Amino acid sequence: MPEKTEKQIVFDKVKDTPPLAVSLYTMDYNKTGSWRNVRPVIDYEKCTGCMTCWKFCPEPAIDAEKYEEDGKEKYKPVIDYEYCKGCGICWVECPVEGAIYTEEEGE
Amino acid sequence: MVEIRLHGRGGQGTVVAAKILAAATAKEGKYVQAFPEYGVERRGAPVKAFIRIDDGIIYIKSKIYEPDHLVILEPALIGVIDMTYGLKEGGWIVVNSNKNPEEMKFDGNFKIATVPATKIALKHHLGSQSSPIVNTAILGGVVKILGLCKLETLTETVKELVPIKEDENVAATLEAFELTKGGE
Amino acid sequence: MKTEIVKKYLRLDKMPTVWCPGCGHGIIMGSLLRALELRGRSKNDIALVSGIGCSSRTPGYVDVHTLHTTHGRAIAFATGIKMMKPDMSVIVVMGDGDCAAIGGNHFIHAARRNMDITAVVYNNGIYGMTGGQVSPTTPYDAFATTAPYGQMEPPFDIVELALGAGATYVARSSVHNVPKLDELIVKGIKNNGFSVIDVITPCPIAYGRRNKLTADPMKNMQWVKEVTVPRKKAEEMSEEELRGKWITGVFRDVEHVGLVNLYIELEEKLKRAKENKGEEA
Amino acid sequence: MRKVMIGNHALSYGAKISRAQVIPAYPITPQTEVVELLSEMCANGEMDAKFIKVESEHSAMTASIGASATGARVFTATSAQGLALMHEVLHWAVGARTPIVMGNINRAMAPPWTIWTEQTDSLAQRDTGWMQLYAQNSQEVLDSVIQAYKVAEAVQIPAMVILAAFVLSHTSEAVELPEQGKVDEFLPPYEPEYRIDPANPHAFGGLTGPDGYFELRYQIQKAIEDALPKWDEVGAEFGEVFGRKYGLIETYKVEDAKNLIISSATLASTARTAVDTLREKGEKVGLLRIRIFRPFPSAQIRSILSSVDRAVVVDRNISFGASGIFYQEVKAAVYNEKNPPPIFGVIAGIGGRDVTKKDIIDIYEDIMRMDEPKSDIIWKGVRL
Repeated sequence: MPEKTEKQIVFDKVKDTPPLAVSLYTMDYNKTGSWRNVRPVIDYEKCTGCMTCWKFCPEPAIDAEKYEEDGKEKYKPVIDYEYCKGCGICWVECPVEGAIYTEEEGE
Repeated sequence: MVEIRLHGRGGQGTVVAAKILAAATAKEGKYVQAFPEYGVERRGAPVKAFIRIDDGIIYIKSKIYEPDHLVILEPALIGVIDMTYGLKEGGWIVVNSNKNPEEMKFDGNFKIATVPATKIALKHHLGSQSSPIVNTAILGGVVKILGLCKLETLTETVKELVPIKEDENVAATLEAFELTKGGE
Repeated sequence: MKTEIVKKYLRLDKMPTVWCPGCGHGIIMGSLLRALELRGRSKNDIALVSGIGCSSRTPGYVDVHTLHTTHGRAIAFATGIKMMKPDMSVIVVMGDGDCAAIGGNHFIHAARRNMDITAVVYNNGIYGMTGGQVSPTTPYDAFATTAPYGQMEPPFDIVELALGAGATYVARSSVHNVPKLDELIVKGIKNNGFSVIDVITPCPIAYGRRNKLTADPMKNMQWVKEVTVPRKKAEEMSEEELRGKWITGVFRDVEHVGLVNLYIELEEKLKRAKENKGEEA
Repeated sequence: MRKVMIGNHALSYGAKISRAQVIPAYPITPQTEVVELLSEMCANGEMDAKFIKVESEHSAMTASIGASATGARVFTATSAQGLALMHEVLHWAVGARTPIVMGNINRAMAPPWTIWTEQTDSLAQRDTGWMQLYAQNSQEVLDSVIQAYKVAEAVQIPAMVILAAFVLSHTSEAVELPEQGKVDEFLPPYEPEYRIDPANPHAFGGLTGPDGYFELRYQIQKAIEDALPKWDEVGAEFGEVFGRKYGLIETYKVEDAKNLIISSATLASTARTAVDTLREKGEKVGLLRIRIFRPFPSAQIRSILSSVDRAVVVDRNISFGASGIFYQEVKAAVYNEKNPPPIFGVIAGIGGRDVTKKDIIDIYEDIMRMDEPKSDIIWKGVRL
């Protein structure tokens, strides 16, 4: 079985087509960020790190980034704008007023 | 090539009888075919089984219409259904019956032999009162009259193939071999 | 009354039946014929549909409109008949494999849709016709040709299955309690939705012989008596005591118009609406 | 070790000796003895395999595909209505390239209800991509299961080993059980290149648009064509190891034959005895038995037909609205030859009606009296 690769493989000839329908590459190249009109932005001053947005994001386009703070491991949400579709669930579900606000695309 | 047709009743072991005879003759190097009447067998309903024995590969794959010999496991069928159709002139009819061969009437020029298979089967507790398993008994008579294989090969095969009561079945075969009348 | 029913409903030229000595199927067929007589409808208004297996040889012997269809699909065929002939009594006879294995999908959907047909399930917990393989109602630990060391899968409870899927009349009896069986089949046919009557019946040759009952019909009938428990009595029995038992009685009997008749009502309503509009215009 | 057994059990022993690992099956007359024996051997440990009691034939094939996709060697068996119920997923098994081997007992289709033999059930699946092997006796049934796995797993295409209901399935014949050690050498374990493997996860069977589908299907046809020489190779190798040689076809007394009887399975077996009798009467006749129907051995058939004056194909099947199916395929194989011989199409034995040696002789003598084939179907044995 050929190794999975990051980039999109185009099956041109029969000889480089696998004998059966099998996924050999990732869909990562398929950046869905271009789908959104409005994008969420996290105000880390207000963000408490409760990671509610991380749990709810259906893509998932919010990564849980680990960092050290006075000796303790902590997480904070980081939005991956290459894939965020701007669906709005994160800013609706965020329990802290203003911790996630929105901006028009293209501003 | 020898072709034989067996007549019995569902549950008497007619099909198994053909299979045992085939296995016994095959043990002595023969090529064989044994098959039931291809139909919906039901306990109690009349049943037929067939067997072909030859020295080479048997290529014919069709029914038997003119058997060389006949084996009747269920005497009650005599006169009820015609069993001698197609039987070759001078063929043997080995019948499960307590009577002597002379008392048996079949229209046609056939040689008759009788084996008290039911009596023997019940004596050795094979099957039940209402449906005795007479196949291993009657095979003793068949081998005595038609030869086909050595008695030891037959009893050896009976021991291997009968699902239960191996010794009783072998005893029935041996006793039937002795009590068969008509081969003189 | 007895012999007239036999002459009236049986295709005597098809006798004798193919069922082995001691098989319960003939008892169920008898019960079905008495039910048809009690309902009193003309033979031309009755359709009897079956799938495949010993149970499904029944229509061959009964002098009404009969269909011997493919394995597990009797209900699908019957649905087609009922849709086009809504005022006919459409009765389906199936084995346990027919109904709950290969035909399971049709069974639960007919129940969900409350299809106005009556399903009589000949439940002997084995595939008899093909020589004794395990079926979806083979009791736990029982023996069959494809369970030579005991069935490890728990069986379906046809009644629970029918209740869960929404059938409006669900009952169980056995060939040991024939008067009750007659009554349940009559009520099942009368019900204007999907009726299920699960009937516990013995299979001496394929099941009995392999499960310490021998092929003796009496021992098998005795077994049917032992494994069936009326609902009232079952309420006082512990779960342990009820293991391996089938509870008999009526489990649901509610009045909902069957799907086909709903269609008809809708058609009439629309026709009336169109006519009224016609008058106004 | 020589053992007298019914054809059905030859299938079961074939699966056992081939070390099948998963057997999903549903009972249907006349196949039940196949799965009963397998279920017994799985339960008593004679086979290191899982027997799955599924709820219908559709599930039997679907479970087979799932099991095979994990890299297991899978066996199942069915007949007529059951095979028809599998149709949707017979296609799937080929597209998924799962080399399942299935025994099919040829039985006529209903209605009316019948349990007797006819080839239409398996032949009706000829476009699904499954390879099809028609056996003439129980020894060939057992041997063919082993060979079928070897070919199927080499080209990753499933194969059916097909035998006639009752005429073979319930007929006891003496069968040589090949020695397990030799079979293990002949048929190494199945190691697929693509399989469901948690260590190397992939998605299988995904949506493939017009840009990729054609190449995938082209490869299936290529794989089945590659199987043509493979069947002969594997059959010859089987001959060297076990003493019984097999191939795509089998010929009998064709070297100097002017006329040819072409048939398959048990009809061809009986026809062989008719050829002997006709030869004694001075007829220059030979027999061509087509053993592998898919992939269809057109080239070999062309070469044999190039030297005969006329041929008669005896079919125990019918493609409604056309003719016998072996007849169609043989005629098509020689159509573009310079001067192909006239080919007569006979249909006999439908629904298990018996076909005797005398019937074959009558068929031969009838077509010899005709100057040319006047219709695509010459009926033999139907009471007109």
